[in-house]
Order: sequence, then structure tokens, then C-alpha cells
Amino acid sequence: MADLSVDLAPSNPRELRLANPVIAASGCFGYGQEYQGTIDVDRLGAFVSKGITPEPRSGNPMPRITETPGGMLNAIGLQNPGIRAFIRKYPPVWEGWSLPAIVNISAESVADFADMARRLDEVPGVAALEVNISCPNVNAGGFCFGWDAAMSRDVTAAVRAATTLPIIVKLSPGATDIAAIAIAVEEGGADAVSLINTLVGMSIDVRKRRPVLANRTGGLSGPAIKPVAVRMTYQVAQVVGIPVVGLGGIMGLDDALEFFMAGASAVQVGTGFFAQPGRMVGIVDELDAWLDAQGCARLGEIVGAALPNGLPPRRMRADDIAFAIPYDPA
Amino acid sequence: MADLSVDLAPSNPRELRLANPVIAASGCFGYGQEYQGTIDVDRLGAFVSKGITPEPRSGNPMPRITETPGGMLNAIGLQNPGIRAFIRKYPPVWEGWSLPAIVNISAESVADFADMARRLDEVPGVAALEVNISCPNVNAGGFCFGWDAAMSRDVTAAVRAATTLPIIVKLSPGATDIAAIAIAVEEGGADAVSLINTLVGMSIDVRKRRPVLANRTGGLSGPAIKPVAVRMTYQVAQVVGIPVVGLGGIMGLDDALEFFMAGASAVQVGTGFFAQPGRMVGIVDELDAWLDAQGCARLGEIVGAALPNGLPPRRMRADDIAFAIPYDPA
Amino acid sequence: MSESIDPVPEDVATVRGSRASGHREFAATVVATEREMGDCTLLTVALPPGVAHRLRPGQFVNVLCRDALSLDPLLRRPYSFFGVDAANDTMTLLVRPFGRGSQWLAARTAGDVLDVMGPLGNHFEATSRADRLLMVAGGVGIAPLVHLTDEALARGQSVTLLMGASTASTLLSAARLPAEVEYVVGTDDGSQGHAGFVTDLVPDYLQWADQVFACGPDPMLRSLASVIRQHRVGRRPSVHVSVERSMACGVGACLGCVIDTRHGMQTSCVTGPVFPIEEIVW
Amino acid sequence: MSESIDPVPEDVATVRGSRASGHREFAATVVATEREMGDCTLLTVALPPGVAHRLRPGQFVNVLCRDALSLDPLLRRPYSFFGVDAANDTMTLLVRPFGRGSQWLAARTAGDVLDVMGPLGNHFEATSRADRLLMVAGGVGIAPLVHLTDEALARGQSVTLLMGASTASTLLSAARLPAEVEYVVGTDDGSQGHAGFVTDLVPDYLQWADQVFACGPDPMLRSLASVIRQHRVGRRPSVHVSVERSMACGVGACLGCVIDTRHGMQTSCVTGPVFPIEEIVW
Ligand SMILES: Cc1cc2nc3c(=O)[nH]c(=O)nc-3n(C[C@H](O)[C@H](O)[C@H](O)COP(=O)(O)OP(=O)(O)OC[C@H]3O[C@@H](n4cnc5c(N)ncnc54)[C@H](O)[C@@H]3O)c2cc1C
Ligand SMILES: Cc1cc2nc3c(=O)[nH]c(=O)nc-3n(C[C@H](O)[C@H](O)[C@H](O)COP(=O)(O)OP(=O)(O)OC[C@H]3O[C@@H](n4cnc5c(N)ncnc54)[C@H](O)[C@@H]3O)c2cc1C
Ligand SMILES: Cc1cc2nc3c(=O)[nH]c(=O)nc-3n(C[C@H](O)[C@H](O)[C@H](O)COP(=O)(O)O)c2cc1C
Ligand SMILES: Cc1cc2nc3c(=O)[nH]c(=O)nc-3n(C[C@H](O)[C@H](O)[C@H](O)COP(=O)(O)O)c2cc1C
Ligand code: FES
Ligand code: FES
Repeated sequence: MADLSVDLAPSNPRELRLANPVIAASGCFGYGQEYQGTIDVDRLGAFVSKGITPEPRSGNPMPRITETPGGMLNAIGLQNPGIRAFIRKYPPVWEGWSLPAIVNISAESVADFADMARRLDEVPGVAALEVNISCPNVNAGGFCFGWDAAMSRDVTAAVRAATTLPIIVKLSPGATDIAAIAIAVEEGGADAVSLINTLVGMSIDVRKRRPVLANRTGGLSGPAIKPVAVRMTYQVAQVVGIPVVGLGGIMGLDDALEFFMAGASAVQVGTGFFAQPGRMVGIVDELDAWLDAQGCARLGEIVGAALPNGLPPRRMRADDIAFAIPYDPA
Repeated sequence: MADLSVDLAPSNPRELRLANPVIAASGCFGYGQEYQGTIDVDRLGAFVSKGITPEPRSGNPMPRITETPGGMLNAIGLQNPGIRAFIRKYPPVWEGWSLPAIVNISAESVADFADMARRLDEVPGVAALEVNISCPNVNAGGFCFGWDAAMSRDVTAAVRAATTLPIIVKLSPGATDIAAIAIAVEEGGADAVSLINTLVGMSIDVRKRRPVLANRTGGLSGPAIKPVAVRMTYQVAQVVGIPVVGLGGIMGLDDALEFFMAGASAVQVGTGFFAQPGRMVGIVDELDAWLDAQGCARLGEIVGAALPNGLPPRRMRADDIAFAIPYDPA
Repeated sequence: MSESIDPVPEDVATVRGSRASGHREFAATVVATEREMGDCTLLTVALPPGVAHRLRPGQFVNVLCRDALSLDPLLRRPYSFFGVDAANDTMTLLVRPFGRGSQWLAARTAGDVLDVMGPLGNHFEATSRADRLLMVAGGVGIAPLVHLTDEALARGQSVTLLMGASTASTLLSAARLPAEVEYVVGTDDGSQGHAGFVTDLVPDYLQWADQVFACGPDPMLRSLASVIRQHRVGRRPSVHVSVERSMACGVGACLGCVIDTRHGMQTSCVTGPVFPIEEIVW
Repeated sequence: MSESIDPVPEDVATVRGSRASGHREFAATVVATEREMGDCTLLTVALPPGVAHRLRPGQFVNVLCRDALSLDPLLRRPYSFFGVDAANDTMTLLVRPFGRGSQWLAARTAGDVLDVMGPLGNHFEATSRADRLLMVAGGVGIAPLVHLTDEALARGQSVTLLMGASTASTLLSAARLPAEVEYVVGTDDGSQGHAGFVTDLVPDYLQWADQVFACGPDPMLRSLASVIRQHRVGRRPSVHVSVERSMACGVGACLGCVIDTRHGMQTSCVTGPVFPIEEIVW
């Protein structure tokens, strides 16, 4: 029995302590009760809710999902009841749970992000916020917050000012320099970063000669994106001092271990739940057994094991940062 | 028998006319003769050579490749004999061929790119250049040319000034705003753009607790990246007036059709050759038969068929451009 | 698109402490396969004890259609029940080999083990007050209607089953159905029965039927909706249709399978796949 | 790492007009399967006419190890020949079920059709002047050495075959080898033959042998290299080893499978997989 517990907000007095590092990812686990009756939900370390927006959204027209090689595209369009109805309905249910509930928030302006954080600040049943910066900024012509370091810092700082809850900022892989974004959100006051959100993709139905998804583009998730996600985790873990939560394509223990060794203190599982929900909660037990077999008393002993400087991940000096963006052409 | 021919440099007097739009991609087809004896190489529309650099390179240590779900990572490290030995050895062989040979050039400074273009300008056997801007710029701390619009424009303009050969600029998917890069290289004088190069990824060997590839990171290619490649092709085809060459994960006719319908005038096949070389050249005949069955006399009739404005792709007005960066959160 | 809705499922108040922990993911062994409807496979699959009696017509299972080490196809595929044998703890699936998932599944043989999740979704409900049931099936959409027919006959209801297919060889063989069923067919190419859409036959039975149940491709359901609008008098007979949407989770967690209804976007995996026809916004 | 080299293959001057168009990608039907070496499968595969006689020991074929509609695994897997029967146009592959590709391949049964590319690579060459051949095999690395043994015996050469395995049950059964072969084994757990590395046995045979051929995992080859450095006098006997590198193209196009040699980075799929041991930079 290795120690699997982890605190994802070590410098926040409200802390975010999980019994284990396996978290269900936003948008793939509804509001925490959908998979009940299928799996033992309470064996997870935590779950992240579907993305909540300031106003109710009915989401995109259908089709919203399609399969791609090793992955899937989704364009749900953030269907959700809006922050006010959300607060009435879900947190009261979660209050009785042992499982921490993290609320994923999405908005199109800094002010809206701050407003949602303020409303959630003292809501019982809410353990932490995950700030989804893969959202278009209406004040920047639809350019995503998460693609720009300054905009990412601004959102984080505004949310930080609005709540004392632990804040995880969820990074977008569309950013060219993911390390710079991570540094910016750390500066903005994030307690942790999670990465990656989906890559923007498209499939075309060649019979109909138009995009498969009604929204045309969608977010690419699943094993196909795992190498990108592991690489970004590896980069980010080298440049920030806050915990890193890795995700993207985890389908089993070995995938999760890749993220831990790349420097993630915890992982999230999204698409993997759709295919094999039982196997996903099973990762917790498999990890425990694996650590025992490796003679590790704590999960922390393998976090960052594949980083160039070995473990634990450390904040790099500014002149090391170019190294954190490794690129070598074919 | 539909008309499959395409000119990828319509505004260049030296033009780049191909009998058909299926091109073997750089780094996946050696120097054009490796697949002889396996497939009828001359049934292709053209091929692109392995990336050539100013000086000889022995490439990266092993392992250089590893498989990932639906894709593969490579970090060959541009092993090649250098521009001078290259010019002595290969173009003289290609001179007798009917198949156009396109030379992929990689360098770490604008001056080196220009110098290579100048050396290749009048070399018989060379039909065109493909400029690989997914290379670190030594004068920008290793930041890739292709991640920045101004740097991309500069490289293109310098190559343009150094040669009258048709120039295809190969875009990097690491750029947040691929449409802006495409516009910049068109302004710089590119005759065509090709996209996408590989995404930067990493796999970790969890038994050894270190990255699988000796280079740690590698380029992700294959079907896994197809949705990203199709999306970027769809974006770029809406904003440039020059031909677009689409690639990334093509394994058969349907994949190629996705790119044509997204606005590509031609396609390249890379990783697909490794798995099924015969099927890849077969795409040419299958495309011909498919166009006949659809009652299309020319390939051009389906190019851009899935674009919002139907075909043909057109250059958009500046205020439409935000639309060309579609993003809708999950 | 309809108004924004609040997608809170009915059972939101189920707290974890008090829920039943009936696990819905299980291994199931194929015990027999048969060819039917031309290229389709009827797969009979052994279930863990206690599962079969819970499977209702119109519900479905999500099957992982790949080898243990393969990731292709990534997502499960939904299949409704063609038949359930509670005494022997088996279910039978009718699979048309179409794409990657179904070709894999249709190629299974006795002894192969499937990773199955279910039962999922709501179901067709023939009320005890209904005497005469009309079923309208398109292609493999016949599966849940055969299951429903079995149940209805056991309760003494009368069933007329209309089936449409592209050509005679892809119709369900009449021998698969109990003798009591009135089985009327149509084919697109006129090779057997009515030449044309199966929905053309519906008006003749609307007076007779107390309830109508349908399952088939979207165009068939859309055509049925227009037949109903034109020929039904008031709200009788009630018409319930099972819709087919691509699914990811199958449990209401991803919101990928929704259908636009008068009450907003509803999940076809939890609130559906069966909906009253007039509630669907086509 | 060695000096930068010019990777121009020898045959660069082959212009397309003049090349032989011998196509190397073909469909091949499995005709028989047998269990061997514990969990391994011996697959006998029918070849198109005229192919078998060209297959040399140490060469390999690249097999697509997946179902027609699946993309997993994406790349082919290389397998050398355990045996070739030119009279019957068949080849036999020895497959250890390890990961995704080999488990798929090892599970094939008679009648299954494989997508095969080859023959690829260079081969083991026993010179006609050599009378006594020493072979050193680790695990499935024995495959090309059995093939080479068959050819050598047919030419009247004597063969000693040393084989190492983890445990007795994973050794090649002696019954698979012609009686003329001197077959000496070692196991890591000492359950049969020499307890320890098979390379420990090599010094005893170095004086005797005219040529040495080896195939096995990298650690075995590295250990062989050090045995050779310590015990060989001059350049006799010559030692050729077949190396195992992950491959993508198999034809020298991708430069993914290179091996660092005294002549620079060489492709193990075209210039190899067989190299003189002293040329490899470990
Ligand atoms: C509730 C429910 C119950 C179902 N019950 C059955 C059943 O009893 N028997 C059965 O055979 N199938 C049934 N299906 C359909 C089944 O889930 C699969 O969609 C079907 O087997 C095809 O999967 P595939 O992997 O082979 O095709 P894919 O490879 O997923 O399909 C390839 C492409 O074809 C499209 N496509 C999929 N199916 C069709 C089709 N039938 N016609 C035209 N295009 C299509 C897909 O959108 C995709 O773009 C049911 C679906 C649902 C939602
Ligand atoms: C020239 C050549 C000839 C070959 N001949 C044979 C042969 O005759 N018989 C045979 O069975 N195999 C042979 N191989 C190996 C074979 O090509 C595959 O690599 C092997 O079957 C494993 O493939 P897989 O898809 O099952 O494993 P993968 O899923 O590709 O492997 C999973 C992981 O394990 C690693 N790995 C692969 N194989 C091993 C291993 N043996 N031990 C430890 N780690 C490993 C891989 O690098 C990868 O990271 C040969 C290889 C080469 C290059
Ligand atoms: C159907 C679906 C819906 C999603 N919804 C959200 C969301 O609302 N907010 C968010 O931040 N991420 C959302 N995501 C992204 C996932 O949380 C996750 O970042 C991504 O899918 C990569 O992880 P995976 O490969 O394990 O799925 C969604 C993903 C999927 C597949
Ligand atoms: C082994 C390998 C080597 C490559 N070498 C080069 C190169 O030298 N120059 C270049 O521009 N692209 C190179 N590429 C990228 C491909 O040309 C192509 O852009 C990419 O692989 C995506 O296409 P695909 O999915 O069809 O392979 C290489 C790709 C692979 C797999
Ligand atoms: S399939 Fe996920 S909500 Fe229905
Ligand atoms: S496998 Fe491509 S060069 Fe050897």
C-alpha cells in the first residue's frame, strides 16, 4: 500500500488533498453521478464537472462527436444549465460525498470568469475550480485566452482575486509555447495547472462533402493526442513550481505512468471512460500495486522520473527555458 | 479518365505541373529510389526528398522512431549528406526521370536557407523547393521559424530572392494561428504552401523511466494527426490564393478526399508509405475512378467542396479571417 | 435548434452512499452465431446470472468491438436486443457488418469473449391497456421490435410488424417470427412485398393500432413523422420511435448523443433512445 | 556517435527506366501453424511462385499485423525466416507473442491472409571456403540461424548451434534440427544445459569455427562482442551478427532503423540487418 495521496494546492490554505491522483476529466464525467451504477465512482481521487458558463447553453447542433484514428472529435458546445442553476442543483448533492468535486468554468471575458469564481467561492460541495482557458475571448476577436500568455495571466489573476478556492488552470495545446503560458498562469496565482485540453481538429464526410460535425471543427481527444500531451507535461513540469496535472489519451496504467514520469503530480482521464470505465477506476489499484512492486512508498518517488534532471521537477532558471521547448526537426 | 493534373506554381513561369496530385512526403521516401522494386514510383505525381541541410548531418542517436496510438514519433535528426554532396549525387539521377523531384531544405538561419536555394536554382533534375520552416532559428533562441509569421515571411522572401524555382513553404502545426503564417508566406512570395509537418510529441518508456527516443521529443505523424491537418488545411485554403498541399495521416483514398474537400489542390503521403506502399500509389487510380463515378471531369471540381463558401477556395477579406480560425470549446 | 435546457437528469439526488452498486460492465461469451438478413449475424451471448431478466426491448448494450491489445475502434458501439432468453441467461444481437466496429463484431464466433456495458437507455413500453401494436422496422432497426413482439405476444397483445429493406434477401426471414405476428414487408427494389417505403404502409394500420413503435434509419423515422402528422387523428395511437445517434459514454456523461426535442436537448442514451415521435424536433 | 556519413545507397544510379519491377508487397496465406519454444508460433505461409528461392537466411519480411479495417498497430513488423521450402513455395516464421503486432500474428490460423513485404535486407553469407560454422542464438533470434543451418548442411558444412533462453521450456526443441547439427544450450535459470549466458560457451568453439553467426537481443550481441574482443586471435573467425532495430519503411527511406558503425550511420533494413561485429559501434 503505497501513499497515493496528493495535495494539488500546497500553498493554498484551503488545500486540495486527494486520496489518489486519478481524476475524471471535465466533459467526460458529467456531474459525477452519471457513471454511478457502472463503476465505483468514489474510488477516484476527484472528478471535474462539465464546463459551466455564465448563462445556460443548449450546446451545438448534432452531430457533436465522431471517431478518428486513435481518438475522437467533440463539439458539444458547452451544453450546461448556467452558473446559477448549476449552483442550485449540483453542489448540494456533492456536499455529502467523500469525493472532491472540481468545477470547470468557461467564459468569454475576464469579468465573466471572475464573476463565476466569486459565485462559487463559498459554495459548499465545491472543492476547487478548474479554469478552462481554451475559450475564445470576445474582446480579442475570438482568439483563445489560452493561446496568449498575457491573456492567460489576466484570467488567472482575476479568478485568483475573486476566490480563495484552489485554482487549477487548464492549458490549451493550441499555444505555440506552452511553457510560457504555464509560467504566466503561475504568476497569475494558479495553485496548479492541468494540461492538455483538446487539439482543434476536423473530419470531413466525403460522401456528403462537408465536415462531419455540425460545428465543423471539434476538439481532438484520446490516445492519438497522448504524445503531444506527454511532451507538453514534460515541458511544463520543468518550468513551474506548482503541481502539474497531466491528461490526454490515458487508457490504462502505463499511459498514466508516462504522465507521472513526465512530471505530473496527478492525472485526469477523459475519453478513456467512454471505452472502459471499469479499467479507468482500476488504474488506482494498479498504480498502487505497481508502486509496491517497484519498492516505492509514495507516488512522489516516480513523479518526474523521466525529466532530464531526475526527480523532483524543479523550477528552471530563465536561461534554461529554451531547453524546455525541445524541438528537433525530423 | 478524369483530369488529375495540377500546377502547384501557377504564377511562376517555371511552373510545377504534376500529372496527378499524389506526392510522396519528405523524409518518408528517401531520395526517390528506395521504394523502386516495391512500387511503381513513377505513378506518383511527384516526390519530395529527405530534408537537406547546409552541412552533412549524421542525425540523432537511436532510438529514432517509436509507434504511438494511430501514429508514430520520429527524431531522425535530418541525417543527410549536406547540400554540396547532395547536388553531386542525386539531381543527376533524377534528370532522366519523368517524375518531378522536389527538394526539401532545412536550415537554422535565413542566410543558410537563401544560400541553399541559390545553389539549387539552376540544378537540372530539381523541379521545385519545399522550404521546411519547422526548424529552430538559431538567431531566435531556437524558436522555430514556422511558429512566427514575420520569421516565416523572412525565410520565404529570402528563398524567393535566391531562386526562380517554384517554392512550396511547408508549415508547422506548432503555430497557434496557422492562417496568419500562411498569409505571411504568401506575402513572402511562396508559390504554394504544404501542411502539416509533424506535431512535437514524446513517449516515455515506463520500464526505463525515460523518453523512448534518444532525442526525447520527436515529430508525431500518421492518422492520429489527420484531424488537425484537415482542420488547418481548411483554414489555410480560405485565406490564401496560392495552391495548398495537404498532408498528415493519409492512408487511403478517403483520407486524401478529406484534404481535397478541405481545399487542398494536391496531397502528400508520408507515414502511409511505411505501412502500405502499394496502397499509396493506388490512391492515384482510385481517385481517378472515384471522380469518374462522381461525374467529375477534373479534380478541381471537388477541391474545396467542404469549405463554407463551396468551391473554389478564395482569398478572404481581412475581416473574415477570424472565421478562418474556428474554435468552439467543448 | 430548441431552447436552452437544464440537462439535470432526474436522479441527480442519488447520493453515492445510497446508490445500488449494480455494475454494468461485464465479460460475456458468444455461445452461438447464425447468418440472417443476408449479411447480418445473429450473435447469441451468455450473460452473467441475473442480467437477462432486466433487459427491456429498446434498451441497448455498448460493446467494445476490438481485440484486447488494439485501440481501433476506440469507442464502444451500441446494439439493441433482438431477443432475450431469461431462462438461459442469454441475449441475441443482430449485427449488420458495416464499418470497423460492426465488421469485427459480426465476425465473432462461439467462445469469443465480449466486453459489454449495459443495459443502457430507456425502452419501448407497450401499455397493458393496448391490445393492438403496430411495429415499423427499417433494416437492423427490426432488432428491438422483435424483442418487443416477443414480450407483447406473451402478454396476449396482437402485433402487426411492417418491415422495410432494400431488397428481399435482406428482409428478416418470416420463420424467425412467431406465427401469431402479421408480418408485412416492403422493399426499395420491389423484389418482395410493397415496392417503396415501408412507411407508405402505415396509414392502413393507424386506425387499427393502439400503439405504434418504430426503429430504423433517420430518413425512415422522418417519413414516419410526416405520415403521422397527416394521418393520425389527435394523439391516438401513440407513436414511439427509437433513434440512432453516435454515442461515446452511453450514460449521459458526454452529451454527445443528444436529440433536439420540444423539451430541449435530451440524451438519446439515457432519456432515449425511445422518444414519443411528436417530441422530436427533426 | 560516429562521424557524419553520406547515406547514399550503392544503387543510387538505378534510374527508373532501367530497374527491374519486382514488386515486393504481396498477399500470402497461412497454411499451417504449430506451437514451439513454449509460447511461440511457427507459421508456415504460402508464397507467390518464384519468391521462395530468393529468400536468404538473415533477410526478413515486413508483415502488416492487423485486421483489414484496423489501423492498430500502424507499422509493419519485421520477421526473419525460420525456414524456407522452395519446392513447396512456403516460408516459415517463428513468432513470439510479445506486444500488439506479434500477438496478432501468433494468433493467425490456417487460411488467414497476410500482407507481406519482402524479402528485405542483406543476409548471412557462409563462404564456400568455410567448413565449420558456429551459430549463437538468443531466443527467437534462432530463426535465421536455423534457416542458415539448413543451407549450410546442404552445402556439406558442419554446424554447431549454441542457443540461450530464459528457461528450458523456451528452448528450441532439438527435434526441429537436423541430426548433423551439434546443438548446445544454455538457460538463465539453469533448468537445462549451461546455467548462464549462452555467450559464455563461445570461447570453447572459437578455435574450431571458420565463421560465426549470431542473432539475439542487443545485450547478448554486446556480450558476444566483448567475448570476441577478448578471445579472438586476429580477424579469424569472422563474426556476423543480425541486429534488431525498430523499423518503419524497411527499404532505406526513413532512416529510422540505423545502426552506428565505423562507416557512420547505416540502415539496418538495407545495409543490414547483418553486420560484421567489429564494425558496430555499441
Ligand atoms: C441505440 C442503438 C441501437 C443500435 N442497434 C443496432 C443493432 O441492433 N444492430 C446493428 O447492426 N446496429 C445497431 N446500431 C448501430 C451500431 O451501433 C453501429 O453504429 C453500426 O453497427 C455501425 O458501426 P461501425 O463501427 O461498423 O461503423 P463505423 O465505422 O462507426 O461507421 C462508419 C461511418 O458510417 C456511418 N454509419 C454508421 N452506421 C451506418 C449505417 N447503418 N448506415 C449508414 N451510415 C452509417 C457512421 O456515422 C460513420 O461515419 C444501433 C445504434 C444505436 C444508437
Ligand atoms: C530484422 C528483424 C527480424 C526479426 N525477426 C523476428 C522473428 O523471427 N521472430 C520474432 O518473434 N520477432 C522478430 N523480430 C522482432 C519483431 O519484429 C517485433 O519487434 C516483435 O515481434 C515485437 O513486436 P510487437 O508488435 O509484438 O511489440 P511492440 O508492441 O512493438 O513492442 C512493445 C514494446 O516492447 C519493445 N519490444 C519489442 N520487442 C521486444 C522484445 N523482444 N523484448 C523486449 N522488448 C521488446 C518495443 O520496443 C516496444 O517498446 C525481428 C525484428 C527485426 C528487426
Ligand atoms: C465529450 C467531451 C467534452 C469535453 N468537455 C470539456 C469541458 O466542458 N471543459 C473542459 O475544460 N474540457 C472538456 N473536454 C476536454 C477533456 O476534459 C480533456 O481535456 C481532453 O478530452 C483530453 O483528455 P482525454 O484524451 O483523456 O479525453 C471535453 C472532452 C470531451 C471528449
Ligand atoms: C521518418 C520521417 C522523417 C521525416 N523527415 C522530414 C524532413 O526531412 N523534412 C520535412 O519537411 N518533413 C519531414 N517529415 C514530415 C513528413 O514529411 C510529413 O510532414 C509528416 O510526417 C506528416 O505526414 P504523414 O502523417 O503522412 O506522415 C518526416 C516524417 C517522418 C515520419
Ligand atoms: S453517449 Fe454520452 S451522453 Fe449519450
Ligand atoms: S526502416 Fe526505414 S530506413 Fe530502415
